[in-house]
Amino acid sequence: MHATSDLAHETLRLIPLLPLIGAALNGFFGFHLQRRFGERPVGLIAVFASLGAFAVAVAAVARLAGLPVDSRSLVDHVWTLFDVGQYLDMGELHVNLAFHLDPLSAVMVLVVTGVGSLIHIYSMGYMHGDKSYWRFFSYLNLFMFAMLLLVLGDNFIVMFFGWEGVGLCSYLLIGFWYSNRDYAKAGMKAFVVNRVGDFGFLAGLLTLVWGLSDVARQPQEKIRSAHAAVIAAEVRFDAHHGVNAHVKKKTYDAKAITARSMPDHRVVAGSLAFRTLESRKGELEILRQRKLLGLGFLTIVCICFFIGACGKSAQIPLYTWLPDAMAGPTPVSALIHAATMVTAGVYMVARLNFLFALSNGAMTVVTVVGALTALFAATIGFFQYDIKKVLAYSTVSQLGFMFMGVGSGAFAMGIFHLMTHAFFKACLFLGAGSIILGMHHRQDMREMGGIKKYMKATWLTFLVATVTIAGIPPLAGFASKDEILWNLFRNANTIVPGELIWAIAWLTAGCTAFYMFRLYYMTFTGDNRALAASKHAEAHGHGHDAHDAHSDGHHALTEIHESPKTMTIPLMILAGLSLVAGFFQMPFVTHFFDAWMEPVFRGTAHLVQNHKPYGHGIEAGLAIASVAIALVGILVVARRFYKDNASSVPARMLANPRWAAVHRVLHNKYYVDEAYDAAVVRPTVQATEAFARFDLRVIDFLVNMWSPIGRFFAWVHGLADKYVVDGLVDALANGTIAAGRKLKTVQTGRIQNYALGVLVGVVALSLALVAVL
Amino acid sequence: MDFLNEHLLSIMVFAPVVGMAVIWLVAKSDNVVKWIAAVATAVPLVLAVYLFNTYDRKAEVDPTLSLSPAKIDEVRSKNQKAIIDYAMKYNAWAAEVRRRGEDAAALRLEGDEKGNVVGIPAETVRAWYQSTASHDPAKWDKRHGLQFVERAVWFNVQIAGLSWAKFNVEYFVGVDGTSIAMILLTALISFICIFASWENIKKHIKGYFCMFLLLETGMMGVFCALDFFLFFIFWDVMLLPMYFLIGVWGGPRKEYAAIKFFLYTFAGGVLMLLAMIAIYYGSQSTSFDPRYGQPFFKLADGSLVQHTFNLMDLAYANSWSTASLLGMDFAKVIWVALFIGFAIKIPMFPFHTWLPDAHVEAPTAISVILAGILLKMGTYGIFRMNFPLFAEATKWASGAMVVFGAINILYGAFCAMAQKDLKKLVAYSSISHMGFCLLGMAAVTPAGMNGAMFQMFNHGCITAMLFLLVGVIYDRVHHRQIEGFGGLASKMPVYTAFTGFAFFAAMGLPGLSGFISEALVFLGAFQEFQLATVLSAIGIIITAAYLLWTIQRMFLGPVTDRVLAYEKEGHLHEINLREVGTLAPLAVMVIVFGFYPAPVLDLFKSGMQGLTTLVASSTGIMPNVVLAAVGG
Amino acid sequence: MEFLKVGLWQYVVVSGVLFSLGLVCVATRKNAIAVLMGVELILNSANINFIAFSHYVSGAVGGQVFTVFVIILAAAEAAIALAIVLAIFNRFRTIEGDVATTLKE
Amino acid sequence: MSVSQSVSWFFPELLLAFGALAVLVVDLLVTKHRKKIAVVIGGLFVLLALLKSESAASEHSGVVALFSGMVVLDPMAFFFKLIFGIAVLVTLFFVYRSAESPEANSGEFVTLLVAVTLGLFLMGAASDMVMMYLSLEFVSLCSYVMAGWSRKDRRSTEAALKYVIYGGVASGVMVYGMSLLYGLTGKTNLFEIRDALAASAPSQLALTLSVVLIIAGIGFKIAAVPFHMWCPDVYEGAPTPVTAFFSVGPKAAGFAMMIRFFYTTFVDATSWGSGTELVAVGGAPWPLLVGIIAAATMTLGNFAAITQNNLKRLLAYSSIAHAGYMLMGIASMSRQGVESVLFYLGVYLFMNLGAFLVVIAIRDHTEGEGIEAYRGLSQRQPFAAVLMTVFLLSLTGVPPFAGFIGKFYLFAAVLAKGGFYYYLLAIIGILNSAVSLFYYARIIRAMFLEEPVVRAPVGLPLPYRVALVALAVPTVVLGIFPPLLSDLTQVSVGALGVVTTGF
Repeated sequence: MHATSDLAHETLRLIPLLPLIGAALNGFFGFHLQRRFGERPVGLIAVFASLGAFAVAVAAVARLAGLPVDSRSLVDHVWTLFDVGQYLDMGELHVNLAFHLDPLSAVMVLVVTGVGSLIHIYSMGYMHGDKSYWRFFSYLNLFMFAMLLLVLGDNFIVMFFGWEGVGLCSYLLIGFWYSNRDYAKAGMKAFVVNRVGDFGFLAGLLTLVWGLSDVARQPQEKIRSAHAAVIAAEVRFDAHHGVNAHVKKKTYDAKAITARSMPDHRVVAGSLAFRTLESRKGELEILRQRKLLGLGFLTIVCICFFIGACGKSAQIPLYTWLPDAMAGPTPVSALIHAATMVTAGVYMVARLNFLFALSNGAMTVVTVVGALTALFAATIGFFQYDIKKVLAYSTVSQLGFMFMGVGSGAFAMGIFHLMTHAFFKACLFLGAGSIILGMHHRQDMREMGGIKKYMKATWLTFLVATVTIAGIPPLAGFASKDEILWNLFRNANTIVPGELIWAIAWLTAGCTAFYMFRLYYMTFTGDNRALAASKHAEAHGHGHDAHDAHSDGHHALTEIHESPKTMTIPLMILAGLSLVAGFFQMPFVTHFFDAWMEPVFRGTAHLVQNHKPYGHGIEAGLAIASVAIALVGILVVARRFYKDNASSVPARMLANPRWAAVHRVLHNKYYVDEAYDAAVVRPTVQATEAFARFDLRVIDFLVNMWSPIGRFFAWVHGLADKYVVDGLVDALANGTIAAGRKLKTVQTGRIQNYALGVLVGVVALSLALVAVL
Repeated sequence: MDFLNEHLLSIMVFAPVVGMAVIWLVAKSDNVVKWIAAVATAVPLVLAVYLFNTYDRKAEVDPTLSLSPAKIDEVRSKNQKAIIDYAMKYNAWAAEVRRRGEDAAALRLEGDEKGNVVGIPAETVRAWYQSTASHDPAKWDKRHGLQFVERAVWFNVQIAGLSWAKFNVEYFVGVDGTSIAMILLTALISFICIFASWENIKKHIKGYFCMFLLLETGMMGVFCALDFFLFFIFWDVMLLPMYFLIGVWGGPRKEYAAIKFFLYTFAGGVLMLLAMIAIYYGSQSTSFDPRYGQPFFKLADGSLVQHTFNLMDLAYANSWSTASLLGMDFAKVIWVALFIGFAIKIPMFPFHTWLPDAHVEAPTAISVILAGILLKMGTYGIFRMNFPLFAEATKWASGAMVVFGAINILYGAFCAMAQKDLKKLVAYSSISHMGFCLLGMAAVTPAGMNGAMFQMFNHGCITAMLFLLVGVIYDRVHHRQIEGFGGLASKMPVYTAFTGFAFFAAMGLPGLSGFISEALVFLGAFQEFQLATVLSAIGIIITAAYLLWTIQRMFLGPVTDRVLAYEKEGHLHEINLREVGTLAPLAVMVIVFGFYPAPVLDLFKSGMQGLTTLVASSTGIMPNVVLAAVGG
Repeated sequence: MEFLKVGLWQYVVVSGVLFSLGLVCVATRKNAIAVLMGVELILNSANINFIAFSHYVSGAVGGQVFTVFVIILAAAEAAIALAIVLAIFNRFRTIEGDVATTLKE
Repeated sequence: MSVSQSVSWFFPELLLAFGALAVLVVDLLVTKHRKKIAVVIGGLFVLLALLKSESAASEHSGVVALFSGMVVLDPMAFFFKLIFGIAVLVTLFFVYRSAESPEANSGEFVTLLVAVTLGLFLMGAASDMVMMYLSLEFVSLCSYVMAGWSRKDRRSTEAALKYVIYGGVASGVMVYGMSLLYGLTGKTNLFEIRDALAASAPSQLALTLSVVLIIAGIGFKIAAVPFHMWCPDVYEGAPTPVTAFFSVGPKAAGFAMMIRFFYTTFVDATSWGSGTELVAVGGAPWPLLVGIIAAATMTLGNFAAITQNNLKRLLAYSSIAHAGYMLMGIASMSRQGVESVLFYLGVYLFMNLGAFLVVIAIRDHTEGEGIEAYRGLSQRQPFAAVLMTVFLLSLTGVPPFAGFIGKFYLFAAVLAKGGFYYYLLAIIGILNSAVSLFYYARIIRAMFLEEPVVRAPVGLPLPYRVALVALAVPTVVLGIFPPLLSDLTQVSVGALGVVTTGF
């Protein structure tokens, strides 16, 4: 439907291009720049590349917003990537390198460039003094480029460019300090696990294209009638339900729509552009009715895509890489592993809403996996000591929320949570980075405490973000989370009852408040333990240096200082955004975000059935419930940690063996890594070795065996040569000599038997000859 | 310039061998030898780039000219039934004359003038000629996707007593898009490899470069030849220099590797030879001449012949005279024979074991040539022979091809992961990647075939980089054991960057050219073979795993004591300018074609169009445009 | 008494038997001279054939001419063969131990 | 044609006969250290005979039967004369240069060589069983003596003994076969026999038996299995120049005889000119027999060659194998088959003599015939090593050398025939040529890949170089432009079988 009203907007390509130029400049010349002119030009190139992209993006979004609601779509076609088979009806494929800006990608672009720019600025402070400063900014810009490809991509292929590109940058940045073997391994793990997800993405894409090209061979009339049926359903829905009352109602003439929006399937058959795919309602409808492996065809497709999303967005079962990814510099964790890249999966599901909405099965899978991941990761977050690990599990958990949102059909709300999460989680991570820098690269919370006193700005912004994530109104976290909870509760999309999933999500919200405030208390309140320990050590001389083992050989901590302005200003901006972003879409108050997104998800509105007859009273009740459980979580922590924040875990709890066991399991992350290692990694390695052995010992052996076989034949013949041929001749010679010596003429040789055979044969032949003559 | 345009391909093919002659006869000092070799390879490179630029990508291909023979027969027979009736009458008369013992040769000559006597009105003959004019087999040109054609009768041996049944071979070279991609690759990699051998080859320098140039002529010839016999000659010409290049300048087990390579390839060649002869005698033109009472092919000099080696004739103007061979389907038997011949070169499981040995023992530049070009000949051969000549058999065998493709991908990847020797790892990765070509072409969908061709090109660039990089580190420390390194990134950052780049390219990272081809292959293959394609797609996980694991072990982590020792001994200097110079062009191509593959993909269009139409029409799917054109 | 009447087939049988004997001789004798004698037998069996066929089948003298040539050539061959045998005898007589195995590899 | 008329066409042969005597006389006249003049004179006569044959061949275009059909003068006979002439001239060159050559009696040896040339000329032209037998024996008798020439060398004497014994038996058996054929048809002239066979089909059993026996005789000359047993020993034992000659001259003559015998006797005359497939006469299953022999010959030859370390012996077995390939062409019973055999013989002449020339050169210098003498030859004598490689690769059948084209023609002829039996034959042939790669490659490997035992360079006198190049040039050129030879072979085959009776 939107396909007809696309506007060309050639500046779109600048958005990814600017960071790419920045990355190239720093990549090729950064080393020399840094050596000759210091860090500043390097950092500035990167920051301006990013800011430039942000500026262009803002301009583009402004243009987009200026368009009528129904034609908010800007397209920039750069060139054709591939275009094969246009001379045949079957299997044609036309893919462009093209960018597409619509309300959905507009949100993403703004988040990516905006938050990204802040983090670039922050990094100038954070990475100060690193000898590979240039490399860091080059990678960071490259990441921006890839992420922008991902969100701006007009089709699957361009999206996949970005999809893999961000994976690559994630790999490079996690292993940024590559001389640490564990860091390098974490990068590799991230990439390989993501590849598993990519496999899912690819499988989904292949299945979808297969199905579409197969359907395209169906008679036109069939597709046409299916298309008309869908349009009719849309019109019926809008006429009768009109849930989004704030959207201006339109009157539809079903026939006119059918005539107008029915795409010529020959023209678009091979296009992988989202816009065109979305407009192929007839084909999709036919596909929806198909079965594959006993499941709905589109269910399979969507689940495959969702596997890809799981990989990128760290959902069960592919989440294990994200906590390890905290090996990278903290701005990286903020940008890639909290605000942007990991949300790509959510973005993809939202982008493919026209597919997911067609399959309740897939929606259920998305929601359930999201719910389980949210709870699972939140519980792991309870007892982690590394400040970044806690935040990492928190991210996994929050991503689960987003998936619950998009899975329950509230695509816009999932994206809204994505946005708010980007603000507060980036703030949290950057705050953590500030603390880590202040604590001279200490990350263990057991060494922290009392930072409130030393780092005012950090403390304040961190507190705001913590409250936000805990879901206290009217902050952004509350707004987005409550919208998701409400949509979960009333949704009828999923096969699993929405209320049950709501319960899980509600529980998770409590858990979130718990572990976040545990973190807050352990870090900011009380006295600083590392400082105390080093003072203690100083007092007792050098003998106790070994005691300082857990600080990883750092020098003793003598002072904690606030971070420079380049770091605190971004923190403040993000905290501010956390405070206000909720008002884009505050329950009962504003619906701006929903309205903005409406054109994107309009096509699926009639499919998404989150319309259980619950009234506003229940909605309010649920909101109160979610705030209540957050408060409970906070109170529990406050009771435990406010005074005694030194002990990582309440001693009383460990005293109880049952609680101790729980603690052990949670602290060890349910032993999932170990299980994977045993179940997947080691068998794979063993399999590869088995293959190599097979190659060497079987295949190559078979090949080499030909040589002995040949030689054997030769040897046999050699024997024949020696004993039969030469034997004959030698016998002759011998016989002659013997005759010469003894003048005896009669000697029979050993080849008599052979000769007898000849004799018999010849006589028989002679007689036969006589007979016939 | 006209001369250049008319003989471009010949100059390209024979420039290296001229260089070889000059080296052999003239060059005295090693440096002169090297520079002559560089010039001799630069000439084809310049011409290849010229070719790449001037090739008319927009040339219209006449869809009717790439019809399957069966279809042509069908259409023809409708219009020309009458002519054939006349011709049969003529034949009967001719047989009668022959029985009476008159000289057969004279009879045929008379037949020319006596057309009317035996009852064929002259007008009919003229009309018939006009009807065949649109399909004049003597002209293969742009309408068939061919450009820069050079065609002459090489030899036309008369078989005694049968003045028109000739044994003919043509010097027929020409290019379509596929060939150009391969030619460009060959020229570039050969040129690069001269410089990759610059300092590494220390003994018998003259012999080395002579063999190298001879090899290049063979490779160029294979990609240009459009006559099967010519193709075969060039194919086998490569064998010998390769044998020596591995056997003389190779590593410790060079004899074993060289002999293994030689025997494998020769065995493949022998199969191809048999198939080639069978094809020759099985060929039967779809053009029919009542004067001769037999179908004929037309040679470049206009003489008519019964059989031909001309690949274009065989593909587009031919219907096999034999339906069966020893009770089996003729096309299928020959298809399999040809396929095995080519599969050895690819190399396809289970004919692959020569590859790791040959690679490990060969000097760097030769490994590069092997992986970058020679392997492509297998797939190129399948495109050039199996597909157009036996379209139906191709369809019949595509299932098996897919299975082998999937096995190649997975098997190669698994084996690569377990390798301890870096070069062997790269060799196995080649096996894995060539599986994509098989997979793509087997699907016989436009996407799959384009993908397979593009994969040939891309893998050529990428794997060349990989082998060059292996050579760089080997030149420094004289071993290639992955375990022997660790933390190299701190000591050789630029080398690390290049290796990382090449590895990611091999992984098929989007934005690098390998991705486009792999994606096309997957998209194309999945249309036809879902399970095998999905299984193959698992290969991308394994590939990432083993390549990253290798990076991890060699480059990342703390610097190991051994590497420190190398550094102390002064071996571990950073990659030098010459080496960067060999890698950079390839890297640039990988990036450019990763984002902007059109220049190469457009090349394939003209050639691919005919091929796909042919295969598709043989399976009963007749594109409407074609049907309209032939009036069917 | 019919079989006593000498006809073609008697000649052929004689020649066949002679040929067989010649072959046996060639095959079983170790002595070169004996082998040569076997060859003579074979040649003569052919001669008998030629003459018999010349008379009974052809009627022309072709076969008889052939026979004359065979006889002449047999003599020439025998001369050369004997010379070689002599040479070998001369050569090896002086050598003790294993003989004439030089060519065995 | 009357005898006197016939004599006028018979000048080449007469020249050779005279030449043999002249050499003998000159040898008696000159002093001991100028014996080599005999070689030159012999060579001159052979050359003259060749030129004379050429002019005779160009004088008449068709086919001439001489001496009441004893011999024919046709293009094929001329083709073979060319081959024999070149082979003998090259052998004379070997004799002139080789350290191994029979110095002391070179005059007599050259006499023999010239005489044997006469025998070969007759073999190539014989069209009567009498002449077939006579010429074959002529060649054989001379060969026995040549094989045993080095009387001081026990190997040589031993070789002569083996040769004479096997040769005697084989020719005896052949004569017996001929007598049977005579009995069946009453004729000795091949053309007459053909007509007789066409007129009334004789007993198949008897005909087959006679064919088998005649094949034994001819098979002995071309060393086809199972009549090959003399071959390796004689090749190894005889002086190398003689071996080189044996591997080409008598072998080619044997093929000439075989072609003429089978393709005139058992093929319908009219079908030769008709432009259709050849039509069989008489019904003897000779293509099958020859095909089986071909398969056995090449298989045995190749497999036996694998284990050989002595190069002369190796080449002996390889020449057996090559005979097998060529027999394949004869078995195909088609014009193309014959033509391919002729082509192959022409190519084989150059490549095999070339290989032998290298062996002689190396032997002269290193006294070694074993493969170890060739180790590292590329460093000791690169020129010889490169050319040896050319010859060996051509023998293997690798493009672009002439051997490839030759083999290609052979296989093409067989495959063109079609049918299970011929496909099988072709596949056996192809597999065999793959096997042959093993031992040829072994020599190449020794020359190029292995380190020499002795490092000293090996000298190669200029005449050797010239001769090697002279042999290598056709080996390469015919590979690139085969019509140079195939035009000739085509003409040669064209007139085969055309002569009818009534001389």
